Amino acid sequence: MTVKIKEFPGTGLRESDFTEKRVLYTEWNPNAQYAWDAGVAIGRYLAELKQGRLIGVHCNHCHRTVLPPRVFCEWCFRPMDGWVVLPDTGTVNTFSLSYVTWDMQDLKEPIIPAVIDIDDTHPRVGIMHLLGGVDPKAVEIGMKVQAVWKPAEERTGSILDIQYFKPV
Amino acid sequence: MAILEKVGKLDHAIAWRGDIPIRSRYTMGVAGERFFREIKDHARIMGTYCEACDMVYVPATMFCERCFAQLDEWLEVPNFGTVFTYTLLSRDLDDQTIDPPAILAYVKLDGTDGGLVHYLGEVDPEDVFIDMEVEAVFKDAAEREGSILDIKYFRPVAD
Amino acid sequence: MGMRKVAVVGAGMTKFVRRALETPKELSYEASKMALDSCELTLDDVECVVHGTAPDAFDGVHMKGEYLADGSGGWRKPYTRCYVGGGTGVFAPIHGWYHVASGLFDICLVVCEEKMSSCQPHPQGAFLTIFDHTLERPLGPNLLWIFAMEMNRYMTVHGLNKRDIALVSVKNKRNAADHPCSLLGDANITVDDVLNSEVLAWPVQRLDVSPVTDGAVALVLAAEHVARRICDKPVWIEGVGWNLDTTYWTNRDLYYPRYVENAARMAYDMAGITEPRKQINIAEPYDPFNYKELHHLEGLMLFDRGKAPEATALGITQRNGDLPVCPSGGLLGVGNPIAAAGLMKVAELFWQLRGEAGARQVPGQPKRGVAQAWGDLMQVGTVIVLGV
Amino acid sequence: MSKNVAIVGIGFTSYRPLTPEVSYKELVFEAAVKAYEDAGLDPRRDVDSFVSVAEDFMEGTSIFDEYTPDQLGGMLKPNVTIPGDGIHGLATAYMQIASGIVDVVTVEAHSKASNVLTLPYITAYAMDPVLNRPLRANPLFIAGMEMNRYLWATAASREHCAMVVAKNKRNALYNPAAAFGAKIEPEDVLCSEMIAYPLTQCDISAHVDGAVVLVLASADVAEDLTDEPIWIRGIGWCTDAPSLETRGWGRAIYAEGAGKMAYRIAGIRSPMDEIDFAEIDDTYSYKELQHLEALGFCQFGEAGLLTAEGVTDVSGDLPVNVSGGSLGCGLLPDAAGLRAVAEVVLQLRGEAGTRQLPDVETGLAFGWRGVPSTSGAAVVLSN
Repeated sequence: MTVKIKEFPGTGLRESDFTEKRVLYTEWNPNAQYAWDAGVAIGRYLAELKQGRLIGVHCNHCHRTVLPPRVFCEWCFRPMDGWVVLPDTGTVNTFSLSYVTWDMQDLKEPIIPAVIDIDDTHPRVGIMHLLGGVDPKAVEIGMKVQAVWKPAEERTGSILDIQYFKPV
Repeated sequence: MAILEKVGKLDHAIAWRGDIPIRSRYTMGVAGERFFREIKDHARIMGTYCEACDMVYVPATMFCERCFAQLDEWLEVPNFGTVFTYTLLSRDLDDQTIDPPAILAYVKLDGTDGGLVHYLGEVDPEDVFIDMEVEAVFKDAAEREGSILDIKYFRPVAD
Repeated sequence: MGMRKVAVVGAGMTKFVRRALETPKELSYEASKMALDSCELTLDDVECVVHGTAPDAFDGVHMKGEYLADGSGGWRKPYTRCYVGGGTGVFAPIHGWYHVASGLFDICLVVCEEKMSSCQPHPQGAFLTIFDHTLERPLGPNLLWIFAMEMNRYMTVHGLNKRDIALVSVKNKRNAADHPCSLLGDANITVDDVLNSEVLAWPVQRLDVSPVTDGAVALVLAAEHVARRICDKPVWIEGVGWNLDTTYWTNRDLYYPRYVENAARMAYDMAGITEPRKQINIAEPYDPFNYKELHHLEGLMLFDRGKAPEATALGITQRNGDLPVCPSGGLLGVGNPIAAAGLMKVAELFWQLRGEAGARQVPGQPKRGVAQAWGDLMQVGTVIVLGV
Repeated sequence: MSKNVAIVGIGFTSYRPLTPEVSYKELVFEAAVKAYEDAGLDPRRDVDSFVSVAEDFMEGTSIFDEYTPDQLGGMLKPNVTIPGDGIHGLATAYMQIASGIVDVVTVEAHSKASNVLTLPYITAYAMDPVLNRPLRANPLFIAGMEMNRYLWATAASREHCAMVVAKNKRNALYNPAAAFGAKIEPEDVLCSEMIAYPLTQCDISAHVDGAVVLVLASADVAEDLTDEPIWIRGIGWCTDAPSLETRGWGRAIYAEGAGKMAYRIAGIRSPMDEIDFAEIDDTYSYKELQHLEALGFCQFGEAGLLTAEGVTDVSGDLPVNVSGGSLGCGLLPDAAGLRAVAEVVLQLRGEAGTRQLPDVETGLAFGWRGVPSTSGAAVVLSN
């Protein structure tokens, strides 16, 4: 049918059409504010982060120890059986060197997001965090890393209580 | 109950705060661009006519939602009509009380099958009634920017 | 199985543009109207309407489906919106398929629309909020991160080089040069253009990525008895499949999209396909990033794991190759208005299988094609098989 | 197609204004475990497909469908999210089964409305961005304007609306899951604070948190699973013009369309004679009246009188919102329709406890999406 159609609809505009007011427009701030209940699993996870600890959960049925914590095992759909304090060490599963911020502002020095497989999890699973204290060119998959925590008095019960992971 | 434990003390209940950090910017669209320019430049309210359905759409639309005809026949419609329904609104977006209440109405414009939702002004809340005749009050040309707010409000037609 | 046969009988789309003047309603209308005109049906003939559109934060309207109802022909009709993130564009016709296959309806209008340009300062502001609000958003993630990390994993596990992957951008942007609706078609682009483009989030570079786009696409689906009556060349929906992996994406190995394989197996079983590589003539896998096309070709079991780049280098996936892949130009070339981009792939199969794709027509009168979309946190696979 | 899909399992949490003790995943998990226990199924082994009902801005997450599978047991299986009323989700599951591609489907909807700190802004964000939203009015004005037109156009009065509130809140006293059971008189409603004339505080359902999960199965599977499948006899949904300028203000046209479709499939000609009881959207008191008329239980404009005569009381000819409805249970955005369906299933099974209706065989549930929408969905169920 594309052969039969001469002209397709759709009118493209330039950014300058807005900045130079050649086109009418309105703007709106949705003001979407939330307070999400952390609940049992994530609530405990945040509380432990404040103590400078990573905690996971284990399922006796599937023989798994995973994080972030969840109250159910998504494999067998049973309640998780208990909590496990985990080391704050692991290996880089994958990573990127990001030269842009979340809102696409350019960066001279890259941020290094990574998935870090945490030691003592089974099967090995990870969390997303940032790498630091390392030359970007030196980062590689499989690299051993350890969490660098904020000082106890500055920790608030947040994933940011870990500043970043650095090579061991 | 399927979870082996729950949060049992209020000071252990954590709520994580956040937002959706965007702004939205809307074009008026093919029909809207012309509709709002007419308001801005000429203080005129325009409609589009669907011949198949014999309906005059106000605000003007580029298509008939009933038969999907593309609507190219534009016409100026009266800037007055009757209150189809109204309310006295005592709450703002922050859930704070508005006193006296704001009067909002859906005004059916004469000779059309549509109209505009807007505020009523120059009238006391208790004097408003359904079928009341009202007319649009436009901002001065200099203040108009091509927005529904170029109409200040609708007011009773002086007889 | 004794399922009711459902055909695609009409298709329409708007140009894909960076910033559209049209409102989301108007974009939906333009595509829907064209789809109906293409099979000479009127809105009265339409018994139900299905809408597919991705995050409300793009168009900037909460309950976006409700807002889009009139522009999509939903006036006083059974109308629903379906949503599987980026996979929505290929899921929408699946949602439409069971509207008809269930026996409830004979004619269904399927519409997908996205207006990403409404989202300011940048759609990344919306993408930030696809990550977990408590554990991931505080890190300030950019959507590019998760792709870059998946691409890195994919390249490392299989020992792939960027040059082979860059060939996908070149192929698709060149193919798109023949698409009248394309935003980024470029007949002269080279591998070096891609390899030398700005590094955004290594290994992802500017020309590895599809652009922010506005646009809409629509299809008309009909039950067999109607399809045979109203059109001479119905294109049958032979198989449908969809699948969603766990939310805990950091608990998975991203090198292989097992959810795409599950969705493909579901669709192939329904279509009676046992040897996809032999029995499928055209593929339109989801290509928001160039490596994704390769990743998905492997998930669709059209190439062995890690072997799609080699096949691309050998020219097998060129429009005139043994298995044309993204002859439309894909998201990398035509553009990526999320849900509409997925449905564009299904529309491309419709036109290709009817021999109506003009300058994009693949040779040899293809009999069967597969379209696939992906979405969420490396999580959703949606697959549809069309045939004549 | 009167007997090809059945509801074989239901699970729901209690409905409460605040649920700080659980996350949304944990809330849904509770309802899901109950539903699977009720159905006698293992989701990992027995369920073919999963349908969730949710809207991004009610969750505070874009592409929320990412977060649905694990707490339902749906990981690595077919899942889809329907941004609609719960009954739109139910219709999706119904069509998936009727098409023959799957046999057992889970449908989930939930509310964590308490986590949304700026709800009026979120609802305002659903209005037309250039025509209506710039007025910066609390979206309740739409309900006020609609109620005003409805009362003007019909024999219904504010007193009739107040009777609906008193009835539903009293009914809720007998529903352990309900949050807003109360023994009040219509006069108490009339003198409660005016919010959007003629709509008062008491005419408005307050939001609650909660989750509802249903399990549907094809006829063959259902017959094997249970002795008391609840059959989906008919289902229908419809959307009126979404724009404030062209919608039907007095009549609930979306409900007329949804009812007609559901009745056609169910082969119902006279709803009042063939349906024993109904759970009908009462987000605002007048909506119960408007919806009763649109769903064909009486002529347009007569529902107020019907209510005054006690026809919709627990002891009447057509008990309406025996559960307490949204006015009594609390309003679950996106999940209200499924809450209504769960009540109809309990009644048809004879498991409704102290509010059990005597020998009921056919019930109707109807859900509306709330302002500013013009979408609704209806389902007719029989035991």
